[in-house]
Amino acid sequence: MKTRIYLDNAATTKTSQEVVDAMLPYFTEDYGNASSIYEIGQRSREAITKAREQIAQVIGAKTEEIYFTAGGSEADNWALKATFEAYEGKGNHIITTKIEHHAILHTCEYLEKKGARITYLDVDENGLVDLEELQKAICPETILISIMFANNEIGTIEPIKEIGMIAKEHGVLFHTDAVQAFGQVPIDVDDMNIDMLSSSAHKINGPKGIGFLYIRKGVKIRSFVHGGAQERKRRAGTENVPGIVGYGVAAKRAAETMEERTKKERELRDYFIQRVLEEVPYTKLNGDPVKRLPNNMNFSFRFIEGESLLIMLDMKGIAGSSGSACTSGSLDPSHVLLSIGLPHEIAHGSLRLTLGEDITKEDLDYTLEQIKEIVGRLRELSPLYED
Amino acid sequence: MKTRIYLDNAATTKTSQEVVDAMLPYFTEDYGNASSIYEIGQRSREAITKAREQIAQVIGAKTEEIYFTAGGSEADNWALKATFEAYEGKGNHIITTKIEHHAILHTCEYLEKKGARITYLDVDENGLVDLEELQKAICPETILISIMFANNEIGTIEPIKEIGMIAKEHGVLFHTDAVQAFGQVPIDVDDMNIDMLSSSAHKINGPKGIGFLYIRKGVKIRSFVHGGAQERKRRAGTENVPGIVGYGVAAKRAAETMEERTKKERELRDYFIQRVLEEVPYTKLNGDPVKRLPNNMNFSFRFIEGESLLIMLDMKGIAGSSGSACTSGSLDPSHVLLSIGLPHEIAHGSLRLTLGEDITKEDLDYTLEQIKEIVGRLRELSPLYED
Amino acid sequence: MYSEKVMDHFQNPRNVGEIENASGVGTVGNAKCGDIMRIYLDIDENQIIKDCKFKTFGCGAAVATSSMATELVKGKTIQEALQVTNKAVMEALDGLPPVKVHCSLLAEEAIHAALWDYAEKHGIKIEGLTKPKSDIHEGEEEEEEEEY
Amino acid sequence: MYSEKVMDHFQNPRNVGEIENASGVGTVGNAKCGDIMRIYLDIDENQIIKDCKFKTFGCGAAVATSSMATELVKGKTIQEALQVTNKAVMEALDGLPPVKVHCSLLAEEAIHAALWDYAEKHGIKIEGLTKPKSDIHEGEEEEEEEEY
Ligand SMILES: Cc1ncc(COP(=O)(O)O)c(C=O)c1O
Ligand SMILES: Cc1ncc(COP(=O)(O)O)c(C=O)c1O
Ligand code: FES
Ligand code: FES
Repeated sequence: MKTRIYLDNAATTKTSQEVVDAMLPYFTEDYGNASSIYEIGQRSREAITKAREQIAQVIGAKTEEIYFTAGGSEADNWALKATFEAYEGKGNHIITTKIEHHAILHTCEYLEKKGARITYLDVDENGLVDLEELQKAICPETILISIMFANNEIGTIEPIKEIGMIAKEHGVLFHTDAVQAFGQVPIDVDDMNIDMLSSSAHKINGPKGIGFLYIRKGVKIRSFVHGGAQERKRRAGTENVPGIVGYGVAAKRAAETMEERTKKERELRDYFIQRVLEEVPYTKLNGDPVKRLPNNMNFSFRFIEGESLLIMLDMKGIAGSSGSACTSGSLDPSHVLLSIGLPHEIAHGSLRLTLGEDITKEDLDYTLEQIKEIVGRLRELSPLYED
Repeated sequence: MKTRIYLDNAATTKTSQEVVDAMLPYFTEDYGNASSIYEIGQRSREAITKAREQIAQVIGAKTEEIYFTAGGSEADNWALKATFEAYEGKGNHIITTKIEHHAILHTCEYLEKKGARITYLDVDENGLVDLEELQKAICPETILISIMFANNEIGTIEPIKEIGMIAKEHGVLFHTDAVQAFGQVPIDVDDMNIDMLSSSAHKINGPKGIGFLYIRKGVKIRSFVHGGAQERKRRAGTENVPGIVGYGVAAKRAAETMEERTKKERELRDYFIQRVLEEVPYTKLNGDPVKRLPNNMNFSFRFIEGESLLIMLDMKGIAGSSGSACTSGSLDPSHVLLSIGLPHEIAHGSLRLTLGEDITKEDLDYTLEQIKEIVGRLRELSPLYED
Repeated sequence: MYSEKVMDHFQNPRNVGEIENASGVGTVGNAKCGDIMRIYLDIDENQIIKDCKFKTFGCGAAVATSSMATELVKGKTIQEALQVTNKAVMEALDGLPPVKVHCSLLAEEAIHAALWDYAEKHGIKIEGLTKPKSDIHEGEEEEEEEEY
Repeated sequence: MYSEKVMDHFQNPRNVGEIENASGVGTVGNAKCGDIMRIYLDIDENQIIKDCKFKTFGCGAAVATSSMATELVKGKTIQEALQVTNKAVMEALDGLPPVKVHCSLLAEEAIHAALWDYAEKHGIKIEGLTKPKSDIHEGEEEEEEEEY
């Protein structure tokens, strides 16, 4: 069965037709290398500059502070690894949280092998970091605080402005993984004292394989990919012009529609959350009920396991995702759900549904009916249920 | 004036319509995340597997030895940096050449700061490495030989099979930057004893922003981008599904048309080279006349400077490139042309023209007429000419 | 990702449920993925498995292998049932993805556990049956050939 | 990348050529980019520049700045010509890309070199003119604000 209701927009989104249309000429007409001097190359360069402007505007950055990468993971890797190298004179201590994306956590593990000392902050049962704990963790060797803007699993939005203020007071760089937040919540890098910020186009109806790292002017971060002089010599490689153009359009679109779109999403989200909690017994909402991405809904259904739920939903044409081990290639349950205190077997029975711009109330009503039936069936199967 | 004759296919190529058509469904229909369990995600996964097979076939590799990256530069960086880390127990010595792409050379400079010892082999006046010099350079600490398959400026094809044999005899890993060679000359990683190989889709009428690193099974190279479990845990980041699909189709196409296409290109190339050398005085062909990429032509016109030539060609609708300083963001003349022994001012007056599949004899005849006129005009302007 | 047979057994699992006063009950779990499988056996005086039921908290593969395993042991003698290895279950399901091999081991071990329970209750010894681990957690994943 | 004025002066450079028995000739080069510029001045007894020609081996900006610089000094007194700085040339051309600023410096220095040559030949001293470097190679690029 074809997917009819796509509720996994935190994993990736449909590239909007407008974005694809904007990209197309750069494949077969204006395909010149943007580093070239001739006219067809200059058209590529202009297109890149325009996209950079479109993106910079969304977060209140200067155009030349936006560095394109191949996605959010590369941006995260770059921010951490290159900061660690550039500031080794100052210290080796990095502060992050236990609920970061693997692009941050695995990079931190890698840096630990290279001599970094990492503090992984705890979060509370809603997924929020404790600002006092953060304060206490800072020491003279601290070179970087990297805390995600919003969590990809449970949707919790961290107190970024407050974190930025603390970082600034202590003269420590502040990086935020905004892959889930960019285009969903207002961001202002100056107001929030953000020094570096990662983002990825495919989360906001842009193309896959393109992202950016915002680097505030003055931050002495080295390049991550060495080679040609692209991206002000900081990130080598022939520019992915169609991808960049698509990203620019997607960013502009996301910013322009943000208010209206997220208002609608918040309403749908809260409507659905309320009905699920009321109509499906033994169910818990994960993440903060208020400080929450407008499109994120994450539930734990006790006694059942996530993958089974996902497959059955898929058979009904509904695409969702799970903190369940089985979907990620690893068998460990979601580190995020464990970090907010869920026991293993409850973490396993979780379901993340994330709204996209096309989702209607009817879609959610249908989804709820399916969930009710499937959860019922799976509980019948479960040896834990009657216990 | 719109570019009518695009002769810079070594810089980048037009994405062929067939490739774009293959990519399109993965933007707006099968846009699922390939790591997802549901049906729309599985379709992405299948598409990726198919592309991996298409590519593996071209170089005689196993499917699971192909790791997608964001392009040739990332592949080069990965091969060098991660090998250096993984084999530090064995040694710190890397052998490369003076004519590598900056993605290799600047990475080597970076590694030197990290404690690597790099031998940069000289090349002869045609750009060929000396196998005996290579032999002599190998020492017990040598962990990697990285020599490009074919040079991007002068088109010289290195004796890869012989280099592979030497590497194997000495138990040293062999990486080759095949960004210019992939799809242009036959490659067989087993026959040639290649352990790692870099490539980039946009050089063979595929999309920009996607490349791969071939890593032979058993090579203990670490990941470069840490995070999710994509690419067998070796390269994190949501897969660029349309890019990967486009790459697969482009690779398949390049392999299928290789014989016929390169035969035609070789004829055109040799026809044009001969006419230029005969009809434009004080002109020199750079690179090996025979061991040469089928689509590469590189000339030095004495007494004139490359950028001026390029701009004037552009005004006539012809896109070429130059080893000249001015085009690259750096002012230094091409390290490749200097390495084959050209004096500075001659290196400055060079022009690279690289054929694409649409170029006809008529295009080249027109180009020749323009070159003759422009070179004449610029020599009139030159204080060096009458000297 | 799953074969048609797996999907069939997952969607329409056979032998779901419990057996009251079962001759043997076995529960095993995998600490790593957190999944749990329980198998009930009804064994007659000729040591033939008359009935077999299961309850599973686990992934699609876990449900399907439970279902298939119960089908495979029903009507068999205890000795025959011992031959129902995870390989046999996987084959009967037309294979499983590598990361899901452990799920089929869960099924094998659950049957063994149920048989062990039966043997203990009846004070007998089943040849070739050793005390099953209640926790299946190692050695069952396909090894990644390299370290990263 | 270049303004329309630059392109105009590049495509139709003014004052190309040599002046036989010129009052002063100046040749300067940039070691880094390898470009060379030579300016010929014809200066009358009132120290007015009657004519000015150039030859340039260099990029588009080098040709255009040579052309514009010769236009700007023609008809001027020596003292006025000294005021034709690279900034003035750039402004007259509606600007240059940052990486091309040094090309305009080449033009300024070539004029200074020709004036110096004139002064030497005529045994006079031009106020405000110091011996120009024949090699323009440092300090002229826009500094990158950070190290990478
Ligand atoms: C020989 C060679 N290596 C590496 C690269 C880098 O490839 P990309 O620009 O796709 O990163 C190129 C082309 O730019 C090249 O010609
Ligand atoms: C919070 C967060 N960070 C980083 C990433 C990585 O982004 P990408 O997959 O585009 O590399 C993701 C999504 O996968 C994410 O949700
Ligand atoms: S039973 Fe553990 S993943 Fe299937
Ligand atoms: S004169 Fe040197 S680049 Fe223009």
